[in-house]
Amino acid sequence: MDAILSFRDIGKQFYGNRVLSGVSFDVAAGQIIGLVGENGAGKSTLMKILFSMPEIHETGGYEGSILWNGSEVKFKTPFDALDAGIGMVHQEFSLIPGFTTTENILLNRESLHRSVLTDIFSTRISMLDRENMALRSKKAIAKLGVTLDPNMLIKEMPVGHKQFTEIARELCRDKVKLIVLDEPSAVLTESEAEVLLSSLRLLANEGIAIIFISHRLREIVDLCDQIVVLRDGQKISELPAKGSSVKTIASLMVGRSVETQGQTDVADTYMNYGSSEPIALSVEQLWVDMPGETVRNVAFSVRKGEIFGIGGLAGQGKLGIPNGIMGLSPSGGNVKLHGKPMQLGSPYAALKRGLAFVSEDRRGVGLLLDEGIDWNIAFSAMQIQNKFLKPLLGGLFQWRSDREMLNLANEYIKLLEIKCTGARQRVGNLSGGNQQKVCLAKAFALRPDILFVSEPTRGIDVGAKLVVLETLKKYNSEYGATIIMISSELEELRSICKRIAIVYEGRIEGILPHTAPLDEFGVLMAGAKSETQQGGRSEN
Amino acid sequence: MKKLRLFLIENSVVITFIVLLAIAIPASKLPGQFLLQEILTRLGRSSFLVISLLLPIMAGMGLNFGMVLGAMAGQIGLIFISDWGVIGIPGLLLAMIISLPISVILGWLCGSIMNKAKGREMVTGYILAFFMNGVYMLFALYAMGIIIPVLNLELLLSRGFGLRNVIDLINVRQCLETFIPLKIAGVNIPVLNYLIIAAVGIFIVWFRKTKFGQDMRAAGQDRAVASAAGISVDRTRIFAIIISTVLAGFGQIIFLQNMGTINTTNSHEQTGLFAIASLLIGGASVTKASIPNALIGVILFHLLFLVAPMAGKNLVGSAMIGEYFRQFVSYGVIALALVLYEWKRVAQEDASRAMLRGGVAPDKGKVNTL
Amino acid sequence: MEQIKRFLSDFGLPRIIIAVFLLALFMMAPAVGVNVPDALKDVFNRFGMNGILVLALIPMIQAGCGLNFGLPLGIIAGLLGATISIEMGYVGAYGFFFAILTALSFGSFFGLAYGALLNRVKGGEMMIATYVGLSSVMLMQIGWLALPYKSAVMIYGFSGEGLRPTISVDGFWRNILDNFMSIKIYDIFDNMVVTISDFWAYIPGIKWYGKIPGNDIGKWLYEPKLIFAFPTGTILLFLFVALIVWAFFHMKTGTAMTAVGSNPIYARAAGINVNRMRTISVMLSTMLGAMGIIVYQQSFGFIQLYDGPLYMAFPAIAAILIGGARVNKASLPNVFTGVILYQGILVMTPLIFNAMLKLDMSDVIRIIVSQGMILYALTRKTKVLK
Amino acid sequence: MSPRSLFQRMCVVLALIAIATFLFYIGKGHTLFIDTNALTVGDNELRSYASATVIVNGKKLNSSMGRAERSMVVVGGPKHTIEIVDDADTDRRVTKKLTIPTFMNKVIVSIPAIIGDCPEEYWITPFIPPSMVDVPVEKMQQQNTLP
Repeated sequence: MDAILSFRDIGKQFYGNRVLSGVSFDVAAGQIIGLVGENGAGKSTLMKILFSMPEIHETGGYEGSILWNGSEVKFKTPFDALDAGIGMVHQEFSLIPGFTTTENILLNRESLHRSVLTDIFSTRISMLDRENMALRSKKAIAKLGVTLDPNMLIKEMPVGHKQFTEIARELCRDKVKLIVLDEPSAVLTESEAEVLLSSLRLLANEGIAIIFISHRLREIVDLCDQIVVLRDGQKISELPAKGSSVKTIASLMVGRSVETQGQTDVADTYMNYGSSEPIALSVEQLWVDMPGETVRNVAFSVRKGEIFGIGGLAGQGKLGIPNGIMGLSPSGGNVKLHGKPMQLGSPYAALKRGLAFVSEDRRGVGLLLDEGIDWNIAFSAMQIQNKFLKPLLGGLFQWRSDREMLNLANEYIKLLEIKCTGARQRVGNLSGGNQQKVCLAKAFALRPDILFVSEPTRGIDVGAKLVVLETLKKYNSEYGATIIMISSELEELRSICKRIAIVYEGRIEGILPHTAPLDEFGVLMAGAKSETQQGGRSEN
Repeated sequence: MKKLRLFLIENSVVITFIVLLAIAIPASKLPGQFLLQEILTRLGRSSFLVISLLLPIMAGMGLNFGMVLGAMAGQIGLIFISDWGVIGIPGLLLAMIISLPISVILGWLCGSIMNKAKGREMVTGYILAFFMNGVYMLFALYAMGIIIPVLNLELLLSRGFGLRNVIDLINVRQCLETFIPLKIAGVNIPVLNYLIIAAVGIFIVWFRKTKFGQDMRAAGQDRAVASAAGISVDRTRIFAIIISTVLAGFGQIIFLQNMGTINTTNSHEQTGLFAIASLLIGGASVTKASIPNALIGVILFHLLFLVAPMAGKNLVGSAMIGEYFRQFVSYGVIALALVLYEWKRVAQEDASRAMLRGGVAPDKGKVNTL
Repeated sequence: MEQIKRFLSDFGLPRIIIAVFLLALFMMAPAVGVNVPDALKDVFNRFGMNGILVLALIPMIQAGCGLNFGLPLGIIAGLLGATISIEMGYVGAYGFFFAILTALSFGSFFGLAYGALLNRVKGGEMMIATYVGLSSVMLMQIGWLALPYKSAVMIYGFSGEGLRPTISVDGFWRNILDNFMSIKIYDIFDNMVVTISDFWAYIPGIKWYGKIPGNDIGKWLYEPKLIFAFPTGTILLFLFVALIVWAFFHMKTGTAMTAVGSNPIYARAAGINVNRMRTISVMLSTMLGAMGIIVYQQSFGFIQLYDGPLYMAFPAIAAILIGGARVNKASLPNVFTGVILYQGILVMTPLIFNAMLKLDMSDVIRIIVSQGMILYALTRKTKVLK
Repeated sequence: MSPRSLFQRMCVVLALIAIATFLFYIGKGHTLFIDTNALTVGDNELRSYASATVIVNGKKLNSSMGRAERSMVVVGGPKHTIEIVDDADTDRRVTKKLTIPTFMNKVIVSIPAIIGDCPEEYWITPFIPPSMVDVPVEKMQQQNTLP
C-alpha cells in the first residue's frame, strides 16, 4: 500500500517551547490510524500543522515536511488542505442549527442554477439547485451507511446524527481521500458510537484513509489498523492494533518507566497518611454541571494538612470538582467541611467557610485584568472578611484602605517574586507566570483552611513553576492548610501530593499513592480499569 | 389544545393589537369607509419601507435602525428631481436611480461600521442614524446652493443657499396612486403601489432562494460556523445592509410622493421608528420576520394611528391622551420586542449550556450502563 | 510613567481634536469680536447645570451596564419631584430640596424596576435602555395630562386639566443655587466691582464689596452692567455630589461594583452578588439623573415636560465620552473634562460661526460631534471578559 | 473580477445612466402658459378666437379662453399635441404638434400664432419672469429645531 500522507520529522515550537519533535509516520489509502496521547502530547498541534491553521504561521511555521500523494505540500490556508482532499471533523459541532441536514452538508458548496445575473453581480446571486443538493447529500449519507433525514433541522437532531452530518459534509467533497476525526465519539452514547465505528470501517473499505483521535482506547483498539502513540511531542511507538491491549497503549501514553525517585516507602503509609488527623473535607455523590468538565459521581475525603492531588485527562471532569464545590458551576451532593455539611452553589458561603480557590481560568475567573495588583490580591479578603476596611462614622460606612492594600500587595510581590513595575501595575500587563502568582496571593490573603489549586502551572515558565509549587508546599507546612491540587501534569502531582485521585468520565477511577508505578496511573487515566471491571462499576 | 396555546403565544403581539383595535375602532366612531380608504392608501405607501427591514433580520443583524440612511438617500433623489423639474412617473424613477448610488455608499458605510460593532448592531445603527442626520443637515442646509448648484431657486432659502423647510412635490404627488385609477364602492385603490409591493415581495422571496440568501441565513445563525465554511461573513452582512438601505430609499420615495411634501430636515426621522414598530406589531421579532408580518403590521399600526386620537376623545374625553397613547405604543412595542429577544437569548445561552451537561443532574451520578 | 502613557492612549484622537478645536475657538474669539467673559460665564453655567446629569452615568458604566441611554427614566423621576414640589406650593430653598428629595425617592423606585429588567437582558443593555427611556417618556406624556395636578401655575389655563409643556420655576426656586455665593463682576460707572453674592454684601465690614461707597443698593437709578457671573452654588453642589460618588467608589460596596464591571465572573467567584451590584448601580444612576435634572431646571428656569426629556441622554453620554470614558470604564476626571469640552463647544461654535460667517451651524455641529463621539465609542474594540 | 463580468457591470452602469437620461428627457416638466394675446408677425396682426377651448394632450383646459388671456398647464416631456376649438363654431378647430426644448422650463404658447399658421418658431417662446420683487420678511426667518 502506498502512503497517501506522510509526516516527515515534524517539529514545532511555540515561543521557544518545544511541543513536537521528529514525528514521522505514514497513512495509506483505506487505512485507519489511531492517534493517541495525553493532553499536550502534541496531537492537536500535529493536526493544526496538517491543516495549516493560522496560529501555526503566526508562530513561525514548523519543521519537517508533509507529503501528500507522494509530493511535498505546504498549504497556505485550511481551505487549501480541504481542497486537496483532506477533511476534518472537529470535536465541537460546526453546524448551523436552523439549517437542514442537506444544507449543512453542502454549506458553502451548494449547487447553483446559473443565470445572466450571475455574470453581472456574482455567482452568489444564483438560485440554489435544491434537487441536485438533495441528490449530493443523499449520496454522501449513503457512503456512511446510515440513515439520516436530509430535511431535518440540525437543532431537532439527536447528537449522533449531528456527528454523522459532520462526517457526511467532509465526504461530500469531490475528492476527499483522508478524514481526520478529533474525539468524534466523546459526545455519543455507546450505541451511537458503535454505529459510528462501523460507518468508519465502511469508509475505509472504500479507500478513504482515516486519522482517528480518541481518548477511548477501547475504540482505538477495536477500530484502527495502526496506532501511533505520542508523548511529550515525540512519537513513542507505532504498533498494529491487532494484538495490542488497552493496557499496553495506556502505559505507552503515560510513560513506561517507573521512576521511584528514591522514595521507596510502602504505598500503604501514604494511603493512610496522617490517619490521626481529622478529616477536613469529605465529598460524597458530587455532581457538577460544568460545560466540558462534567462531574457525575465523585466521592473522596481529605485529611487536615494533606496535599491531595486530582488528575486525569482533559474533559473527564477533574476541573469540575473544585468549580462545583466553590459554587461556580451548578452542583449537588454531600460535601462536609470539618464534619459539618456545606452549602453548595454559593461562592460566598464557600469562601466564608474558609475555602479558597485558584482557578484554572486565570484571565477569565481569576483576575481583574484592568485593575492593579493590589486590588486583585486584596479584593476577596476585603469583601469576604472585611479586611482592609476602616469603619467611618461608627461603622456606618466601610472605607477602603488603599494603603493597607498596597502594603499587602508589596508583601506578596516580595514573597512570590512577582516581577512588576509596582503594586499598582495593571495585572493585564503581567506575564502569565506573574499573573498566576497574583492569583495565589489572592487566595493566600484569605488565609484559607482548605485551598483548591487548579492547574497552577499551566502555561507558565519553568522558573515561575518552581516558585508556585514551593509556595504551595510552604503554605501547607507553615499554616497546616489542606491543599487540593488539580493538574493535568502527572509528574507535578507526584512531586507534591501524597495521594492522587484520577478522574475518568466524571468519576474517580481510583486513588493511588504518589509512588505507584506510572503505568497504573496510565491505566486509570484511560479508564481501562473500569472497562475490565464493568460489573463493579454499575453497583455504584 | 396544545397547538392552540402555541399559536396564541406565538401571535400574542398581533392578538393583543387586534383586541385593542376591537375596542378602539368602535369607540372612535370613525366611518368605516374612511378607515378603509385610509388603510388602503397607507398600506400602499408604507409597506415598501417595512419590507426593506427584512433582509438584515435574516442576516442576524437585528432591526436595521440604519434604514434612515436609505430614507435620506431617497429624499436626496426627490430633491434633485424637484430641482430639475422632472415630473410624473419618469420623475419618480429618476429619483430612484439617483438615490441608488447614494444608498449603496451609505449602506456600505453602515454595514462596515456595524461589522466593527458586532453584537451591538442595533444601538450602533440607531446612533449612526442620528449622526448621519447631522451630515444630511449639513448637505441640505449648507451644501445645497453653495457646493451643489440648484437650478430652481424656489427650493432655496432667501439667503441664497440651503433648502427650504418644506419642499412641495407637486410634480410627482400621488402619481403612482392615480396611474391606474380603480374605484370600488367609493374607495380608491392604489393599484400600482400594490403591484410594486408585490414585486419587492417577489424579489425578497427570490433572494432568499439564492446563494446569497443562503449565506445570509448561515451568517445570521452562526457567524463562526459560516466563516469556518468559507463564507465571507462580513461582506455578506454589508450586502444585506446595502440592499436594505437601497430598498429603504425607494420606500421613502414612494412614501413621500403620496404625502406630497418633504420636510427637508425631518421627514426621515420617524421613518425608522414607524417602520420598525409596524413590523414588530405584525408579529415579527428581532430574529424572525416575514412579508406577512410586514403587511399585517402596517395595517394594525396605522389603524391604531388613525383611531387612537378619536378613541381617546370618546373614551376618556381627551384626544391628546389617544395621541400620546399611540406614540407610547410605537416606542413601547419596540422596547417589548427587544426585551423579549434579549430575554430569549439569555435563556437560550443557559439552555445550550445545560445541553452540555450530558444528563448529569437528573440521575445524580447514577452510572450509565448502556 | 505608565499612568501617563495609559492616560495618553485612553485620551484618544477624537478628544485631542475636540480639545484643540475648542482651544482654537477661544483663541479666535477676541479677534472676531466675541465677548469672551460672556462666553466663559455661559460655559461655567452649563458646567454646573449639566454636571450631575453626566455624573449619573458613572455608576452604570462602572458596574458594566454600559452607557445609560435610559437616563430619561431618571429625568422623569426628577420632573415628578419638581412638579410635586411646585404643586405643594413650596418656594425657595425648601421647595428646591423638597423637589430633590421627592425626585430621589421616585428615582430609587424606578431604578429598582429598571435594574431588575436590565439584569435579565445582560449583554443587550444599551438598546433596551434606549427604548425603556423613550417609552417611559411617551407613557409619562399621558401621565402629565391625566395626573390630578391643581396648581394654577402649571396647568393649562383654559381647560384646567393637564400640565403645560413648559413650566417656569420663577418665583419657586429659579437660580437659587446659581445665586448662592455667586461671584459677580459688575461694571459700575466704568469701575469693575466684584461682589460675592448679595448674601455677603449685607455683612458689615465687607459691605463695600457689593456697593459703591456712600450709596445704597436699593436706591440705584443706574443699572450696573453684569460682566461676568460665576454660579458658585450650582458648581459647589455638583462638586459635592461628585465627592459623594468618589467616596462611594472608595467603600466596600463601590469597590465590589467596580470589580463587577471589570470582570463579573471574578466578582462572582469572590462571593459578590453580581445582580445586586448591578441593581444598585442602576438605582444610583437613575437617582442622580433625577437630581441632575432639578439642578438643570433651576439654572435653565423651566421644567420641560412631555417629550422634553426624550433625547436628554445624548448630550450627557457624549460629554462623558468626550471626557475619555469608555463603554465600560469611567472616572470623575472624565466627567469634568468632558463637560467642559462638550459645553465649551456648544457655547463657542455658534458664537464664532455667527461672528465669522453669519451662519448658525450650531445644531449641525452639535449633532455631528455628540453622535459621532458615541458612534466612535461603540465601534471601539472593548475587551470582552468572558 | 473577470474582464467579462467587469464589462458586463460597466454595461449595467451605462444602461442605468442611459435610462436616467431618457427619463429626464421624457419626464422633464414644462409649465405652459397658453396665451391668447394678439401677436404681430411681420405686418399681420394675428388674433385668437373670441372664445376658444384649448385641449392639451387630450385634456381640456378648465375654462374657455377669450382674447388676451393666459392660463397655465404643466406637462412632461418634449412632444405634445394641442387642439384649439372655436366655441362659436365647433367645426373650426386646429390640431398641432408642439415640441418643447428640454431645458425650457416655462413656455409661452401663443394660440394666435398656432391658429394663424405662422412658422413654428412663433408658437412657443421662453417665459421670462418680471424682475424679482423684494422677498417678504417672514421668509427670511428660518427655524431648524432638531434634537
